[in-house]
Amino acid sequence: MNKGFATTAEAVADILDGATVMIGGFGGSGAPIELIHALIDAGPKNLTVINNNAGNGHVGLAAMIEQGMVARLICSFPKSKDPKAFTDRYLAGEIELELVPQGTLAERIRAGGAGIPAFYTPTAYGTELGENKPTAEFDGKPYVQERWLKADFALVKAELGDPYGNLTYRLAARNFNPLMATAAATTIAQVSRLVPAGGIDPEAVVTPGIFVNRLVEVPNPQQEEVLNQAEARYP
Amino acid sequence: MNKGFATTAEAVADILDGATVMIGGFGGSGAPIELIHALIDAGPKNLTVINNNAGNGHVGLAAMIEQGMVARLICSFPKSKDPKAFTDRYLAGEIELELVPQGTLAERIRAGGAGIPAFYTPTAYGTELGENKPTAEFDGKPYVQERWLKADFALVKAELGDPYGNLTYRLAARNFNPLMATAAATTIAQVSRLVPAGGIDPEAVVTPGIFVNRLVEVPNPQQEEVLNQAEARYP
Amino acid sequence: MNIQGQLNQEQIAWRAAQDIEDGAYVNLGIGFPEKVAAYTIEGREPIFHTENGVLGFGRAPEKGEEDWDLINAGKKAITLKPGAAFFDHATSFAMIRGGHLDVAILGALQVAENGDLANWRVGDKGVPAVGGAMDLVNGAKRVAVLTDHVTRDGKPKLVEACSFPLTGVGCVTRVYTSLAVIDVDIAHQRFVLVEKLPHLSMDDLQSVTGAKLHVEGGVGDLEVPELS
Amino acid sequence: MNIQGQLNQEQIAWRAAQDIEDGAYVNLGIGFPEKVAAYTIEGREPIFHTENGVLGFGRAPEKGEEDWDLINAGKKAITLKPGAAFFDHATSFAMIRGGHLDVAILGALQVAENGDLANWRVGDKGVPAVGGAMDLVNGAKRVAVLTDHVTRDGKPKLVEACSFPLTGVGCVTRVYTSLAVIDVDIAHQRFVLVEKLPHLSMDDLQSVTGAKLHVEGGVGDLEVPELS
Repeated sequence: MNKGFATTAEAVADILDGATVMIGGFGGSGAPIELIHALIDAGPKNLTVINNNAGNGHVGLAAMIEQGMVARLICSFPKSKDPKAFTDRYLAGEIELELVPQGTLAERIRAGGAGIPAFYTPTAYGTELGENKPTAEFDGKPYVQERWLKADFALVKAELGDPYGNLTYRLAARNFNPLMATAAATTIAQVSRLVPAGGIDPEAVVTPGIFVNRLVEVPNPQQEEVLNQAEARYP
Repeated sequence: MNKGFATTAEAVADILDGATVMIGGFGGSGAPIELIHALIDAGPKNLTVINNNAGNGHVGLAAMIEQGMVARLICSFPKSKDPKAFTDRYLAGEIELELVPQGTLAERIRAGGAGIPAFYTPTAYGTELGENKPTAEFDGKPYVQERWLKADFALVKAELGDPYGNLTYRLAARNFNPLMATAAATTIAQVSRLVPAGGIDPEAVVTPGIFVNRLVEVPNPQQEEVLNQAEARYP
Repeated sequence: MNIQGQLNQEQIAWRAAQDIEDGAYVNLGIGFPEKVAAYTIEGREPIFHTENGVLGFGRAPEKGEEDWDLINAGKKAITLKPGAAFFDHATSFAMIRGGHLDVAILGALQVAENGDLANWRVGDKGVPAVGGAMDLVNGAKRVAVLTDHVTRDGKPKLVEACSFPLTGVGCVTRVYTSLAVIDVDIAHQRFVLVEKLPHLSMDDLQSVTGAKLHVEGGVGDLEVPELS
Repeated sequence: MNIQGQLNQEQIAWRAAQDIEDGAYVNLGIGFPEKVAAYTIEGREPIFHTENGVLGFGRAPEKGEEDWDLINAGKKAITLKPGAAFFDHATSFAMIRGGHLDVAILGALQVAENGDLANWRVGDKGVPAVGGAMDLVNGAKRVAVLTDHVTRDGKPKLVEACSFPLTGVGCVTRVYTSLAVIDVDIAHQRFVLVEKLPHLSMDDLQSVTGAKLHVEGGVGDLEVPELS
């Protein structure tokens, strides 16, 4: 068993026009910058992207948006220090936005990975984000029905990976990454260090390899926040 | 912050008649034997117990059942090598059984902990375990609606614990323990080793302390399987 | 109305901090509510939760010492205290939605006397963003709001009914403002005044409040140290 | 009917093992299906999953070397292979229900030509127990059954409609029996014969099968080594 790919370019080569792509991370923490930049090089268009945010500055997801690759974004918080890439296109009507409360976004992705087609949550009941959704009462309290989210691909950033696809994450870079890894037909992980089988304590595995299809080692990965402080642009 | 209790007896002292109690473990793996035996000493009656099984031999959950403490059991597999304790009472009509498919049991407990009052699963659709439950179709496929499970108390077995209630588990003894820890009003954990704050790597925590109310250190805990091989009985 | 001696944000945060119990699990909203942590009462140890998967974080690191994989929901760098834990987003919102958090403290555009909160969107213009606010108001055991008592142009923020889009219905239980501490009696849909600035008359306070202030028993003095 | 040369359980398990791809994620039911692991084809490396939260386990330990915290769903002691992982029960069934398992192999009381499976309960008597079977049959990409072709008293186990309580509807895609390998064409609700013991006539096989066996293209010889 070896899920390793030699380059980020090879790992994302079959993400084509119209694909739905989950991208891990919360802001820059846990954002798989190198996979995103490889996807920008490949250049598919008309993508639906699922991410908590909408990018910051001119690298990573913001750069994908600037390149006109994203037709639709599903996220909870499309604002950042420098949200110009998204804001301009959104206000120009060039990108569609589905705004989802953060916990509902997380749970919908988890449901997609766990084979739960729908669930009920109190979140957004009585608000405009709960409008036009089925509601139900349980034990006298009203809830909104929410549907699972799945994707064709997930791009995630992990710390350690082994050839079986087992992953660990660094600090708070965990966030959406383990959820998205479960909810895509093909999950592609960039790992800071690829270790041999047995190199991760089975008790320390956060994402079991069954959820991961491809791995690329990216030592010393770039950090979106640091790139933005340096006013970096991609490409 | 110190959630530590000196003895198992003190930790379970307020579990009273009629309480709903989740008990972790899968068979003997991860079964909190010392907490269960302390509960037998305390002797509350008319309990509803949620566990994957129904005990084995004459220790642990089987002993609780023999003592007549359990009025109702919610489980997936009430059979074992020596299931006499449960079988006799069940066939005599002295104990009520709610049989739940194992994955649905796990998900209902997780839902209880996560504030999800109901969800849909394909499991049990078209079978007698899906009868009399609401059904719905999503994307052309039929599903059964299942409700969350919550408890007054959860008894769990962990490996390491710190004063904040953070827990790790040993090998496959994890199973239902982390789920049940989230779904009870009061979660009581027996830990093989209580370490100081900072003694568990924050990345290695499996159950964050917010889910745990009480901790008791039980070094070298007993293993149900080993007790049964020795034909042990409790009390 | 020109009100003298209104509390500033630091002082409002200080007052909110007085109500946080030892050992409470607390989520502080981005921005203004984050200030509450700095005023934790000596001897109490609340545990701070952030949506992006950290329990038990502490102060911001020194400049230059930031690790950008270790941030809070406001994307600011943080540090850890002993006993901290990391977890994924689904687990983080299981803590919120599942009722495990003791207190969530948020900012507000408007709070209504029935406990409704509007704090995520002013109107139809611009880019909407909601984050975790809608989950927090439906999940935490106690939902408190920090806010100036009126808007910059003098309009009441405590109202009979929210005119801005709602974040949640019947969820806010206490409001800490620049003039008063006010409980929301959700069952009876009314504001109950708990404390007010001592020099402020009931009439003056009522005149800048958009719904009736009820009094039950006495009204305390809102006394806060000088802070800036 | 007295059938000569029926396959024993080891041989049925051997045949099922031939269809397991390299790298497949596989869950083997308690008991008989567990035998499949021993016949893994040289050079292939399936990864075995067990409901109680282990991926990548290997053979049973030597007697006396058991660690009873390290067991499979049948509560038997196991060992780990390099690259193994532990996880909780919700994650374990997310793998199952979420369609991440490639193959689930189970035993059967009855399999119907529409793919229905009955394998958890004979009637209303005794203590019912279901375990993870209902989740497995609704989740794995491929659900295969290992079974004797007929019951001990000679009744067909492959039937037009199950008379025992169902485990799942329209879920079984292949059946490995002591006489044949049979696909279930769920869309058209029919059994399609893939292989049969070479010495067995179609009529003989049909006579011990409770629903019509269809043939599409050719029927292969079910050839299995001597095993016991």
